[in-house]
Order: sequence, then C-alpha cells, then structure tokens
Amino acid sequence: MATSVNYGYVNARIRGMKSRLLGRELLESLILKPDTDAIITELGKTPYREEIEKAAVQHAGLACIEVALRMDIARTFRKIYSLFKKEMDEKYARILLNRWDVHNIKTILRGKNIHEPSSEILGCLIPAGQLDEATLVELVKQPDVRGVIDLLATWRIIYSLPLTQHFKEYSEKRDLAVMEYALDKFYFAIALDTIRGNTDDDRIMREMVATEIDVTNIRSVLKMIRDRIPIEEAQEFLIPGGAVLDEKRLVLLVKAGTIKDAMKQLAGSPYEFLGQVPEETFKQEKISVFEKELERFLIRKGTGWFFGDPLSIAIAIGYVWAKFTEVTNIRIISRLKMADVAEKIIREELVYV
Amino acid sequence: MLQKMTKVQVVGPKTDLQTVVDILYHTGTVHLEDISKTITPGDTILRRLEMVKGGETATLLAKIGGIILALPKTKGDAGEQVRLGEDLQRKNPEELTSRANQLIDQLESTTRDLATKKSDLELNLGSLSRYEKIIEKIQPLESQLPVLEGFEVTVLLVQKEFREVLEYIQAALREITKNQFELISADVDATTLATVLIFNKRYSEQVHSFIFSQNVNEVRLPSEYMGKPFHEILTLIGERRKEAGKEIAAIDEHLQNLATTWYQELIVLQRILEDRNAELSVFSKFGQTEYTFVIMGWVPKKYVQKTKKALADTFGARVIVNEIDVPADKMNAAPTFYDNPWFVKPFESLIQLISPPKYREVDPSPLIALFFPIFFGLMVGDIAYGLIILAFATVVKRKYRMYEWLQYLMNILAISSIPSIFFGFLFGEFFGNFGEMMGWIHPMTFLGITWNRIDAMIPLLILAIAIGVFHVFLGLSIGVLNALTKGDRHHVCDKCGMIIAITGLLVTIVAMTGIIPGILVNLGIVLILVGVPLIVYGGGFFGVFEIMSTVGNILSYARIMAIGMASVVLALVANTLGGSMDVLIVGILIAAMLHILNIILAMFSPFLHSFRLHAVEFHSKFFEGGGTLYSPFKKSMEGKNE
Amino acid sequence: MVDWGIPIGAGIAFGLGAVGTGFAQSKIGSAGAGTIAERPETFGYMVVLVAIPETLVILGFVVSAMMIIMLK
Amino acid sequence: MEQANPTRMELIRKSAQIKLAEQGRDLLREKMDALIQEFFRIMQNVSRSRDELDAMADVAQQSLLIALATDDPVTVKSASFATKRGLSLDITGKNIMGVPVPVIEKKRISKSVFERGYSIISVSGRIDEAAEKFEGELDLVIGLAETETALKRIGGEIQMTRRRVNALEQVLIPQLKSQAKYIKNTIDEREREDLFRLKKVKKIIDRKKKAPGDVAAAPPVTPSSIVSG
Repeated sequence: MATSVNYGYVNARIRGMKSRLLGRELLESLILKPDTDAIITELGKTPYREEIEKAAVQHAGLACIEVALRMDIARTFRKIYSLFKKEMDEKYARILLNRWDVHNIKTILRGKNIHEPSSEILGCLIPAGQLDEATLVELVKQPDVRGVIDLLATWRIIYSLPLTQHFKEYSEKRDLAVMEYALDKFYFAIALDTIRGNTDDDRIMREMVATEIDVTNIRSVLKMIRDRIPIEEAQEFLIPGGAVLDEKRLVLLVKAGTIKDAMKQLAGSPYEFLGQVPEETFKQEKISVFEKELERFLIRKGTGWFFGDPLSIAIAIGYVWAKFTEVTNIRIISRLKMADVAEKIIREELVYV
Repeated sequence: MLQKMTKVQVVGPKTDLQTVVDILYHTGTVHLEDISKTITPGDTILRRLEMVKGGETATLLAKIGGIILALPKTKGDAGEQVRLGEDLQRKNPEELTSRANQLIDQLESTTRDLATKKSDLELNLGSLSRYEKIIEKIQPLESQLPVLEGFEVTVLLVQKEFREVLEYIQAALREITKNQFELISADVDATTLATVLIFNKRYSEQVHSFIFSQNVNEVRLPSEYMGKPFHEILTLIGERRKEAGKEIAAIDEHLQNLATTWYQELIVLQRILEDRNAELSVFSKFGQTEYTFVIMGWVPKKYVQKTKKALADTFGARVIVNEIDVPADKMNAAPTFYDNPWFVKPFESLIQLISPPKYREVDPSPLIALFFPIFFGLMVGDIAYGLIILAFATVVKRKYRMYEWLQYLMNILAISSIPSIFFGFLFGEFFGNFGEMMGWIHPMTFLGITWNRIDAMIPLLILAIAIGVFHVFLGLSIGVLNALTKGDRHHVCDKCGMIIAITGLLVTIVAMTGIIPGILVNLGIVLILVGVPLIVYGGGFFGVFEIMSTVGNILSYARIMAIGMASVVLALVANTLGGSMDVLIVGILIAAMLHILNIILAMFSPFLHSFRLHAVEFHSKFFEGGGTLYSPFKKSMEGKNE
Repeated sequence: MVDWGIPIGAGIAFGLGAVGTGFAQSKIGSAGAGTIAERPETFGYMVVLVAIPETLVILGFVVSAMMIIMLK
Repeated sequence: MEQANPTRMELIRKSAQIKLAEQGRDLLREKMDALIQEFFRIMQNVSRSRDELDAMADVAQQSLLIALATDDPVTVKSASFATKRGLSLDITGKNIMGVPVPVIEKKRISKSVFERGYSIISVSGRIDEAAEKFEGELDLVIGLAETETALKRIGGEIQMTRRRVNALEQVLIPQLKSQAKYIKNTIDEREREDLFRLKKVKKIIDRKKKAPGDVAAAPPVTPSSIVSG
C-alpha cells in the first residue's frame, strides 16, 4: 500500500513536469523562427529559461542551446532519480539513468585510449547518471584505460566487472570495442536482473527494456547483414533477453542475407512496419532509415506509457521518453535551422511530434 | 459584473511609437494583445517589431540572477527593500543600468570564484569519502604486514569467482621477485576479495606490468596518498576533510557577508529590471510596416473614450484608434474584466483559484458572494463562533497587510461570519448549547419548527436538500443562458432537459412519499419522459447518466446540515464534558480547548465545503472557465507571467 | 438492558465512511502535494479535489446521527 | 652572334648540328604530343574525381549534420574518440614518358561498422553513416592525391618540353642556320676572290708572254702577294 501512496505523489509530480513539456505548437513556432538567436529568445520563455540563462553566460548561439539542453536533461533525470530515491525503491530510476553512466564510462575509456586531454573528455560527459560529477572528474584524472577501470573497482562501482574481465582481450587486440560490447551487454543484463520480480512495475519495466533490446538487436542485425558479418560472429553483437526476438530468431534474420528478406521474416511481429519503408532503402541498405522507424516505434511505445496505470512506473517511463524526445527535437530544429535546412526537411527529421 | 470590452487597434507613425507607448502606459487601460502571433513569417507587409534595447536588460538580469543564485538564501527585509526600491526607482534608466553594472562588476567574479571553489571542494569531499570506504575495508590487513624498508605495497581487488587467479599470481610473483614478497587476503564484501601485496621495490616495474595483464584490479589512490600506510592515509583524509570543511565554511561566511551587504539591493534591482524588461518586451507584441506601427489590444468599453482622448490630446489625428467590430462568437478571446462592488471582490479570487471565466460567460462571482456566506453561516450557525471568526479575521487582516491573498481570505471570512451570527440567533446557539443552558438565548420557532439543530435534524436536512435543488437549478439555468449566448443548441437542450427531468424526478419522489397528492406521480413521469430525449439530443446517450450525477450533486448539499451537526455535537461535547468536571477551572479549560478546536475546524471545514459546493456542484452546471484576466499595460503589471 | 444495536450500527456507518474518506484523501493528498510542488497554480483545484471524498464521511455522519436520534 | 670559323669543316659540322637539332625538335614534339594526350586523359579523370569528391563532401557534411542534430554532438564526439587513429600510406612511383609519378597504395579507409572501434550496440546508424561518408571522402581524397600529383608532374613536363622545343626551334636552330649561312657566304666569297685573282694572274702572265722585256720590269709574282692581294 505504501508504494501506491508514494506513486500518487511521485507520479503527480511527474505529471506536473509533463504538463510543462513544450507542445507541438511551440516546436512549430521554433521551426518558423528566422535564426538561432530568435530560437534562444523563444526558449527563454519556456521552462528552459533557467538553463538557457546559465548557458548564455559562457556560450552563444547554437552552443548555448545545446549546452542548455544537456544541462536540462541532466537536471531532469537527477530530479526524477531523487524523487524515486526519496519516495521509494529507486531501482527503476537507476535503470533509466544508468545508460548515461554507460555513455560516460565509454567516453572516458575512448578518450583515455587515444590520450585525449582531460578537458576534451570532460566536455563530452553528461552527468545525468548515477556517477556524479565528482566521480567523473576523478575518473578522467586517471592516466590510462587501466587506471580508469581500477578506480571504478576501487570505488566498488559495478561497471568495473565486465571491464576487468575483458581488459586482457582489449590489451591484446588493442580494440576498445571488446570492452564496449561487454559493457553494453552488462548494462542490459543488470537491468533485466533488477526487474526479474513479479510486480506490475517489474513487468512494465521489463516490457520496456526488452523492447529496447529488440530494437537494438534489429539495428545490429541490419548492420551485420549490410557488412556481411559471418554468422559465427553474430552472437557476439546480440543482446539476450529481447521481448519478441530471441537469439535463434535473430541469427535466422542475419542468415537471410539481404535486408529485404530479413524484414520479410519480421512479418507478424510488432516490427512488421520495417518492411514498409520505401523500396530503394532496401537497395541502398540505408540503416538510418530503418533506425528512424525503430526509434519512432520506441518513442511511441515509451510515451504511450502515459496512458498506462497511473499508479505505476509507467508514468515515469512515459515522461522520460517524452522529455528525451523533446530535447532531441529542439536540438534537431536548432541545428538544422542554423545550417539553413528547409523547414519541410526539418519537419521530416523530427523524431516524433 | 463582467465589463464590456472593445477591441482597439492603434495605428500611427513609427517615430511616435515610444511616446504612444508611454501614454498608453500611463493611461493604463489597454490590455495588449500579441500581434506577432497572428503574423505569418511570409507576411511581407506587416512584420513583428523587434525589441529595442531588450538584450541589454536581459543580460543584466541574467547576471544578477546568477549572483543571487550564488549567494545564500537571505530573508527579505521588506522595509529595507521598500526604501531601496524608492531610491532606485528615482534613477533614470541609464543610472540604473550603470548601478547594475557597478554591482555586477563588484560581485560577479567574486561570487563565481567562490561558488566554483566551493563546488570543487564539495566534489573533493565526495571523492574522498569514496576512497575512505575502501581503505577502511583493507586497513585491518595492514597490521598483519611486516613494515619493511625498500618495499612497496599495493592492494589488489579480486572477484571471488576468480579467486584461483591468486594462486597463479603468487607463483608468478615468486618467480619475479625471487620470493621477496608477502601476500595477505581478506574479504571486502560478498563478491570481492582484497589482497595486500608487499614486495621489494627493485621489482616494481615487473610486478606492476605483470599485474596489469591479470584479471584483477589494483586499488587506485590519489597520488598524494600513494605509498603511505593506510592508517596514515585515513588520518590524512580526515584532516583534508576537516580542512575542506573549514574552507567551505569560510567561503560560506564570505558569501554570507556579501549577502548581508548586497542581497536586498540585488533583489530590488532584479525586480525593477524585470519590470523594465516586461515593459520592453511589450514592444515585441506590436506589429510594424515600413513607416507605421500597429498595436492591438482590448479596452473596457467605458474607458475607450478616455484612451482615445489621451492619445488625441498629444497627437491629434496622427495616431488613430480604431474600434474593431469583433463578431460575437470571436469575443471569447476578449479578456475578462470584473467590475464588482467591494463585497464581491474577495470572492473573485476564489473563482480565480480555479480559472477565470471566459468573456462571454456569466460572471459567477456575485452568486458566490451571495451563497458562500449563507452556506458558511448555516454550517457554523453560532453567535459566539461568528464573533470570534470576525475578530480573528479583522486582526489577521490588520497584521499582515502585505499578503494580498491573505487579505482576500480574511475578507471572505469576515463577510461570512455575519450570516454565521445571524443563523446563530436562529438556532439559538452561543458556544453550542451554552447560551441556552445559561438561558441567554433560545432557538427560534419558525414555520412551525423550533430550529434547534439537534432536534430539528430532518427539517434541516430537507432545508439543505432544498437549497441544493435551488442552487443546482440556478446553475442549470445559467448554463442555459450561457449556451444561448453562444448559440449552442445542443447545450441549451441538454440543460433544459436536465431541469425538466430533475423536476420530474423530484415531483415523483415527493408525490410517492405522499406529501403532495399521489396523482402528481404521473406528472413527474411525464416530465421525465420529456426531459430524457432532450438530454439525449443535447448530450448524447451518456448525458442520461448525468441525471444520476446531478441527483448526487443535490444530495451532496446535505453536507450543509451534516457539517453544522458535527460542529454542534462537538460544542455539545465540550459543554457537557466541561460541565461534568468537578473543578470549575478544569472544566472551563477543557471546554475552552474543545471550543477552540471546534472554531478552528469551523473556519476550515465550512469554508472548504462551501467552496467545494460551488466549485463542484454549482460550477459544473454552467461554468467553462479558461478566460484571460484583463491586465492592462501599466506599472506593476499583474503577475510576472509566472 | 441497553440496546447496543443502534450505537454499534451508527458507529459502523460513521466509521466506514471515515475510513473510506481517509483512504481516498490519503491518495488524493499525496498526489495533490506532488502536483502543487510542480505547479503551484493548481492549488485551488487541489483543495477542491481533496475535499471531494469528505462527502463519504459526512454522509456516514448523517446516517449515524439519524440512526441515533430517530431510532430512539 | 658567336663567330664561327668559316671553314668548310665547320660548315659540315654546323650542318650536322642543325640536322641533329631538328631531329631533336621533332622528337620532343612527338613526346609533347604524347604527354598532352596523357595529360588530358588524366585530367578527365581528375575532374571526374573532383566532382565526385565534391558530391561526397556534400553528402558527408549532410549526414554529419543529421547525426549532430539527432544524437547530441557530444555523443558524436565520443564516438569519434573511439575511431580516432593515424593513417599511414605507402607511396611508390612509376614512369609516364620519363616522368616520375607517385603511386599511392590503395588502402581502403572505409571500414565496416565493426572495425571502427566502438560497439555498434549503442552508436546510432546516423553516426555510422556519417563516419562512412567521411571515410569514403578520404578514399577519394587519397585517389585524387595520386592523380592530381601525376597531372601536375606531367603538366610540368609538358611545359618543360615545350620550352625545349621552343628553344631549339627559335634559338638554337636559327642560330646554327645563320652561322652555317655565314660560313657558307664567307667561303663562297673567298672562292670568288680566288677565282678573280687567278683570272688576274692569268692576265698578267698572258701580258708577259706578249712582251718578254717587260717581264723584268714587272714585279715578280709571289704566292704571298697573290694571297695578300
């Protein structure tokens, strides 16, 4: 009973936050703005005001918008995390947040791998995850890849496990991807592990994570077909635990040989829509077109949770997706606007309005 | 009453814009409309007027906001702020800007530096405690280690599932260091093993490069702690923490000092600059052509002449004020301007709590002003309570003049206490039955009923329901009126059908109980049969279910009687309990406490429920809301848009 | 002998109403607190929403009072 | 003008020189023609690659823009950290009509997404595509570097050959010819002079034969006086 009461509070706050998301009209008005400065002014009248003002102190133009958006995402996610932490079990929020941690760790490893200066690496981090700024700064201070991993281990941060295990392989092959795959798989494994329970929330969260795994796998399969990766290697790039597509089925997809045939095999699954992209996309093997469709699907599904059980994790999932989409859309608009791209194309590029 | 509004368009040569704006600002009658929203980007003739000098103020505001953010929260000193405000208001814009710049120069870099330093220190503290955690875990191992000169210590973390690697490492180390090493392991937690390794410094390089290739992690410590014994590191960390804490405290104090000196002025300056910004941002609402400007706005009909005259006095025919004919159905866009007598004013704020009415709706505030105090009075219904509430409201009103909302609230309470006293006479209540016990006062007899609230429960219930019927019917009638103004046939039918059906239902029920001739049951059924199709036509099939909810609404008015009852019973308990005490003073004390409790409840509960009866039961019958309030363009504009 | 039936019935009528109201209000209250934290302008709505379930306890009170007074 | 020794030997030598120069000129002309042919062939190639490169650069820029817009610039940058590395190329050479031309090893920069050093799982296809386009652009740039250098070298060679031909044709050959002409003229002149002198001698002898007494009076004819006269 206790949780449902808390959900009343948390979800009411999240709904309140949702009501401050910008509507379609505002995005439309941003598209119609003449230049970047006008977009900044317009955003200054929205809930982004504080971030825009802060960013404007150090940046101008596009950088100002992008920095503000990044700060906003970080702030929003941390807020949701602290709401969950205060009011109930934060394990769900952790799943939502940890993808930023994975991004940050990867970026640090990549940067250390090529000995990029610390300031460059720090500039690419988004402290929206569980690893706070202090941790990230200290990690970046380490001299090399091994140092980063060791520090993670010293601080008992779980991501050191897959990294340590694959460090040897990495240092033999000098190929960072080895560790990245390990990290990615580890993230999903941990996520699925936390929500193995039988509660409604676990079920909802599981569905979302599993769908994400599906989408990621389909994307990987498409890339594999395109680059003619031998089937034996395929397993390495696939994540177990998808909602509809298990490993066997995915291997079958890779075996199909052409994207067209693979997509035919998806008929009857929720991903049937991929078969309906324009014919020439199959020939050109343009992954990004499929990807866009997949992302739209995921976002629709994600934001669709708003209509789920009002006293469950569904609302938070819906909000996170909606927020993320909004930020992406604003970024697309402002960047393409600066590059003087026609309004029609901008509208096409928007992830989901 | 809602005032009639006229849409006006002011057109003039661009050169006069500033003066025109000034005059409109001083006249303070025009509710500006944002013209830029109606301009499509392709429009070549009418363009949006760009804000002049807005950027500068906005930058100042952003910087000042940043400084205020960095300073610790300080209590606003109203008196000081008023004094500073008057001081600053007297300055002209240039002086104000330079004053702002002066403050920014003085404070910005300092505050920013301090804030950065503080956050650095805090980050430092954060990572220190992370290091501390692991060192505490492995410290116990230290005592088992020999302290040797020329030896190096390193700590390995091993996953328990891979513990066999330790044996391999041991063997390899024996080889590398020619057996000059020591190795001790202990659990860190359920999954991890810590191994302290001590070896001759001579082999440092080989050992490290060997460990490097193994499936274990080396504990990493900041370079300044490297090679020190753990207990020493812990002390160092402790010292560092204390130091950082001191530094933070020093920074806080510094910031606090800055805040005591500057905070009030910064706040006032921010407010003034915000005002100015709002004034400037008004320009972006205007449209322009090559040589002229266009201002759109709404003016209350009674002020149109005044506005026109103000402009004509300065510009003659150069600036034109057009009254634009707005078709009736477009008038919904007009702002809502109440112009109610003083005793209705407080109740407007109640409606605004939810949403101001649209321009074409009937203004519900006079009705609230009438019914709210009656409901309140019926529920409280006690002379003494009414007097106390009145006194309370007056005192609070005096004491907290600066809180506008509190003023409204207290006005409502004060107005509502009058009917409470009146109904107190009717019910013969003074601290419940205390007045009656003392023989000071008795319930009046009226319509053949003695209105003692405990005895006359049923009549009171009937009275409450009757009020409900009346109130709901009133609501429905206003709904019909609103629908008629809007020319919405469906709604008219819906509401009329509802009135007829409910009447039918009531007639049937009353007739069945035999209070009125039983023959009227037929009439009731006929009425229902007439009403239902009307509802179905107006509100669709599901409209029929509305009948039930409307009946529920009517029954909901029973709360008038119920809350009153609760209040009476509690007063009764207070008196009885107080009276049954042997010691007089204790009895009085207990009675007083209970009465105080009851009065607090009486202020809260009847208030809430009268409000609720209006918001839920009454408003749902006609009120749409969602209008914009009339906020003319003038100094200290209503609401800072947020 | 005292007839306990009426007071017990009245107690149940009132008590269940109060429990129902409490249950509903706890949920609405926590949600309302959340909403107000995010959007203070909805305060008015929230007050009304929190007051809505009071109907239950009031009706319970009326019923129990009527039982006691009328069934004497 | 350099004075030549007006002897027959010299004349023969000059004629031989002229012939050689003319032969050389013709040869150089032929070479130039061949080079020009080659030049145009390569140039067509280059301009085609250039157009291709321009188009590719546009496409690459476009896809980078989309990637930056949709995925955050920091994500793109992070992915770029993973793929950042040096690029070494082997350069050998070959000869076209005696012109040394570089040959750059055709190493494909374009990688499969699996070789970029990041995990495909979390990097979007947009970033992949942008990377791919830029790698393609780099491929083209390297190819173009080869052909364009060849083109430049051949162009230089053509110019040099033309200068040589011009030098032969307009300086050396006319010079030699004029020298030969001079020598020839001088020799001719001398021959005419000799003839005249012989005729004169003959006349004197004839006169002496007519009046033998006069012979003593007449100065003796010496070969030197003949020569000096």
